[in-house]
Amino acid sequence: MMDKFFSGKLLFVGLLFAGLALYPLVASSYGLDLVSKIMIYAILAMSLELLVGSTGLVCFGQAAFFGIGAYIAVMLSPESESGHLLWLLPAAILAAAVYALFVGALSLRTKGVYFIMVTLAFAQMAYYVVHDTKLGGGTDGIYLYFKPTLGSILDLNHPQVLYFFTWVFLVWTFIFLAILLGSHFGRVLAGIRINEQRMRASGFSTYPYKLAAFVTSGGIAGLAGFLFAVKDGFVNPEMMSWHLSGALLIMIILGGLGHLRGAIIGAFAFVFLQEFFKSSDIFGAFAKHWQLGLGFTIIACVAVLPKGLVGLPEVLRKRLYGGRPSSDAQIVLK
Amino acid sequence: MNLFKTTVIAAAILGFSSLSYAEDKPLKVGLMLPATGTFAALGTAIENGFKLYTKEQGDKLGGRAIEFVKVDDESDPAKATDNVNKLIKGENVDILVGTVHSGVAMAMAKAAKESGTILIVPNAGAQAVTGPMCSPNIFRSSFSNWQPGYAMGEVVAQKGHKKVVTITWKYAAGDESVQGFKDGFSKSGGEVIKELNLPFPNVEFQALLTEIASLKPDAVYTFFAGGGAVKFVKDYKAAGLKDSIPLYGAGFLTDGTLEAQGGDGEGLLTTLHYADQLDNAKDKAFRTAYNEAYKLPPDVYAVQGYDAAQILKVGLDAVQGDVSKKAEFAAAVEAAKFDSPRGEFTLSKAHNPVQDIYLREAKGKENPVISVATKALADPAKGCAAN
Amino acid sequence: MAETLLRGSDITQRWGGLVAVNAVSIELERGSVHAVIGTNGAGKSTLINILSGEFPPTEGKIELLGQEATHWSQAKRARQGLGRSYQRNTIFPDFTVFENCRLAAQAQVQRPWVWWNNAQKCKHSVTAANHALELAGLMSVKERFAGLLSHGQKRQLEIAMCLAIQPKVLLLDEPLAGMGAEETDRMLELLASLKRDHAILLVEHDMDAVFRIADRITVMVNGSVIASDTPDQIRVNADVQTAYLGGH
Amino acid sequence: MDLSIFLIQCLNALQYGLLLFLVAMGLTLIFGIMGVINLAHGSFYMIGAYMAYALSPIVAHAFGGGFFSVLVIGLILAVILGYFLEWAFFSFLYDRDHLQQVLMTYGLILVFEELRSLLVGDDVHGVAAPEFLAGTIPLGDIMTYPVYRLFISAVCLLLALGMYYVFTRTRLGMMIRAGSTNREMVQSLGIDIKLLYRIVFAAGVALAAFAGMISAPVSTVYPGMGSQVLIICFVVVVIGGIGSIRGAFLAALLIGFVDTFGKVLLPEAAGVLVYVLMALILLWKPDGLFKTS
Repeated sequence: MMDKFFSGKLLFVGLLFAGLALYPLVASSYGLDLVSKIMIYAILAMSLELLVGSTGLVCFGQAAFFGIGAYIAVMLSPESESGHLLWLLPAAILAAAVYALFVGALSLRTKGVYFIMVTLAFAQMAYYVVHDTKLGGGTDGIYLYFKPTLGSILDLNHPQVLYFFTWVFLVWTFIFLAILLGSHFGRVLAGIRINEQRMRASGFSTYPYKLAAFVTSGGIAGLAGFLFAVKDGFVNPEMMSWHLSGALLIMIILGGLGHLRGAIIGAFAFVFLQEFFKSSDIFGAFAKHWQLGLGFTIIACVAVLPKGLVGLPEVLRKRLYGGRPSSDAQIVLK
Repeated sequence: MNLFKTTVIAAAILGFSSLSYAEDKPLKVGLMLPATGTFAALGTAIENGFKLYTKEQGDKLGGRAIEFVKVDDESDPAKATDNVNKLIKGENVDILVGTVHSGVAMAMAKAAKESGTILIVPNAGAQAVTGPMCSPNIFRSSFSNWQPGYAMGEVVAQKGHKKVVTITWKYAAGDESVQGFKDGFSKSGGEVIKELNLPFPNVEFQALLTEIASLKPDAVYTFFAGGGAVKFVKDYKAAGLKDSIPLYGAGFLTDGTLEAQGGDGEGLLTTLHYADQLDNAKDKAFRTAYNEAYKLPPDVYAVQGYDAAQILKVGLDAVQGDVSKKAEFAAAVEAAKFDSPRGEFTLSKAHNPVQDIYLREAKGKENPVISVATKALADPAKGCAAN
Repeated sequence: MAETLLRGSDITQRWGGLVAVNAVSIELERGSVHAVIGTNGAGKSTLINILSGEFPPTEGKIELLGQEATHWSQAKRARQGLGRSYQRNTIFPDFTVFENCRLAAQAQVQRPWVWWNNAQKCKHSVTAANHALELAGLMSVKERFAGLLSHGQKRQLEIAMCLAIQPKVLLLDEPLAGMGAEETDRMLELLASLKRDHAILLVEHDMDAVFRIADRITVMVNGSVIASDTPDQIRVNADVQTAYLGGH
Repeated sequence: MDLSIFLIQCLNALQYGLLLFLVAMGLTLIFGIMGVINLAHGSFYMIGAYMAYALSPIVAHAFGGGFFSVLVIGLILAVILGYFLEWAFFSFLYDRDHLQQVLMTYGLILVFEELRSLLVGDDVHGVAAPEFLAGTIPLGDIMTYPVYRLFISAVCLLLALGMYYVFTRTRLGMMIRAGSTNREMVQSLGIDIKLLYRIVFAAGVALAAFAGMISAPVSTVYPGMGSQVLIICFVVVVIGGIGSIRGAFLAALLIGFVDTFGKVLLPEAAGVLVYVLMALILLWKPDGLFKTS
């Protein structure tokens, strides 16, 4: 039973990644763009899932790390030629991770809702620094005129290349986090999420573990920010606003907390729902009021899908085969 | 909607829609305007103005029928690139029109510059759009933030004010407007003694009003729009400053906000490229037509939308609807004189309107013109290679 | 004389003006069960929290295995061989019984930087977990989710998780709370078997059980120790009778 | 800055702080007692403000008008709305993860914002203050101060005292406080916790809407006004210590002062000051200024 369930999940993720890899064969250039964006969001959502779903740290400032990664990518790029990928990418990740180290070191002193708010506060600080100073072009944002290159091997100006570049990082992030969560480190995070007191009593100094998770998460968010900057060639302070941090939380809750694939599913579902309700071909003039449909859908999801979209198969199974009780317990292997 | 359209959508999502439109195919115009959020009303006015003109032209421009595709940009720059790509790549629009928010317009300008799609900006006054980002295929039917500010600088100097305090939100539009004011004002010997700022979109003005009272300047120049403009004018009056320290502003201070200001805006002097009671036939006809079509009085945003369509028509006529002839399109637009409700204007080499800026005085719910503050004012277009 | 594994000397804890624990000294020896009894609010739980390192005492000194440990963190004490259980279960209901113990055992060989190795393959923690489960008699329910266990089994698991870190000292906070007679017997058996290798501090309300198993009993009233002696002596101690047993 | 200007700035700070407290009060109630992170709080505030705008012609037609009759009718409607919302959207969520409630309130924000757009449109509106409060009083040599702002401050103070009284002196307040610390215990005492929560939620919504209504004449009414106050409300509640009326009061005043003097003395950093303040306070006191036990 367990094995079947596990392999089912693995199959799902494998198919998803394979589907994404094949998508460019049929994609329009807009579709390619859209899915590239969603994949970046998915990476970002997974970085948040590491904190929220896996460690139980509800961070309300993930957009800051995302924005820092993006801004560093743009600001370190030379103005009249392409920067080198092997230097810009690590720099973006490192910058985001360093800020995460600073934020984490301080905010992890607090707990619960207070933690949520302190992370928000630090994100707002980063936001106002780029918003109110000329440092990063102010409110209008700044352009990345030349996309980074890797010698002549990789030309990110081609949407397909950029797409696969993003895809590789999506798959890498998923595999990295999946392995990480199964490792010593990941198991400790899981323990901290459920009962930090017990973890300390067992002999784990939980603070460094949480901090390490925070920094890792910040670094991955920085990676996503880098990809976003390269994709759009334009960064703006709104990338760091709390609206994005909030939307990310919504994505992972919608997808299903506690599951890595939930973050990916959530990112796709959230963006697709938006696109769906915004489509004037389907809703005509009412598409202007797309938020109404999105809002009601989210409410409906909360009502019928307590475990998020990840729990959908289970709910369907119950509907179809009657209320066969399923094990209430979470799955150990993610 | 009908089944056909749904199929088209499905095809577009799946990616089979790279059909190219022949000349007899309708001209696809992508409207990227805010439909939700703070600027929603502005987006509607622009769309109305644009459609009024195309309707007057029999729903055809340059010999081609027009099909609109709309995207709500939410005034969110973080989503701007995706939204504009949806129109350029997803819908393969021939023409791009938008938007209100400067940050979003910046992203649109970049995408338009890269793809070569013709972009007409019907509001956003960011200088970069017709500055460093200027491009043969990017046009603006509105203004640059600098323009009304500069004109007001001259006016305030003429009124004999020597020391002025400026107050605005700390964002690009505010900074640029204040810069324009300073250019115009200091050229005539005035001095800006303090520039007050507050974080966008904070509307708690009391502290800064008190600061103004303590500085006792000859006059105050301000740039606010929408809800902030309403509140600022009301607070300024309530603080008793309106009678002791005259307030001048860029026109958005009293445009579409007078009713909400409930009389507190009465008598305010503002500068803008449009005004009520302009003595020109085009404006009268425009107002009547707009009122009939939408049961609403038009505003400056509607005019900008209307003129965006005019610019498009001139360009398309010159190339017989073939949008690939960008050079001819641009040349025709640059050579043209536009008969706008605001009065005649032309486009500069950087494609920003060269236009009269009016001095207006708020009366009741209107901003009737007093005089022309500056004739045929052109934006300096710093950083534009075409300039 | 048996070996003293944990020694607390003159431990005092003040919360503002309130003295929760007043100059308490206690010694735990290998091979003996030392019970601390007292009414609610007598300071037993505070004492156990201080000994295990949840927070430092206002005054006093703690020695663990002969080393000065007053300012050690709780985690460090645990790694050095101090295990504790809680009054309320602190098990991980979403994990299997085995994983509960394995995770606890992992604390002894922390290698968080080895992110590529699956934790289930960690030999040390698997062995230690199995050993602990065996001791606690939970091998039969090893693969069950901890949240689905009976109350008694959950309490046993709580102890098993303490054992998984291979401690030398055990601090047990009311391990018998809420248990039926049969479950209590099993738990006492377990404690008796653990006594040989461990020093055990037992805070417990069940007097019968305490007198059955304890080698030494300390009685606390209002934060102070009023008596500390063998069970037989405590039974006849006049102070204890008036202050505590009499008050029943 | 001479003394008179300094004093006027202090008045500004005080007044702004009280306004913040008014808006944040409903949030601290729902947040502190029910543990619901209510993102839709800003929407309730927005609903209140729009009611002040939209109801006044209707009320004027039916009852001959008056700011206070609008206020009363708006309040009643808000209580009904809150009661209904709790029943329809929250009552089944209490056993679930708290983040589910976040998702729910997020959905509600979107719905309310669009309903507002559908019903009232996207224009900016002003709301007139009642006639007898519309005047100003002179302050210093050239400034005046609007009476209505002083009126708001007075209302805030009264409400603060009233809440304090209800919480510490009445049976309902006792039940509410008990319910916030221990649900099971309250239930075992025979108190209908479901009803209690419904009342608290309705009261929270009513407070937010009331804040919106009463501040509409000074804040004006515009789309997106709800999300603007939301974050600052959370800051107030968190700095003060969740669920603490006293703490929220103090935090609101603190923010009022920091914001007011920040704008004047440190304009470059005005946007970030409040957040620096929050971070510092929480690092110093990780549970806010007044932790409710």
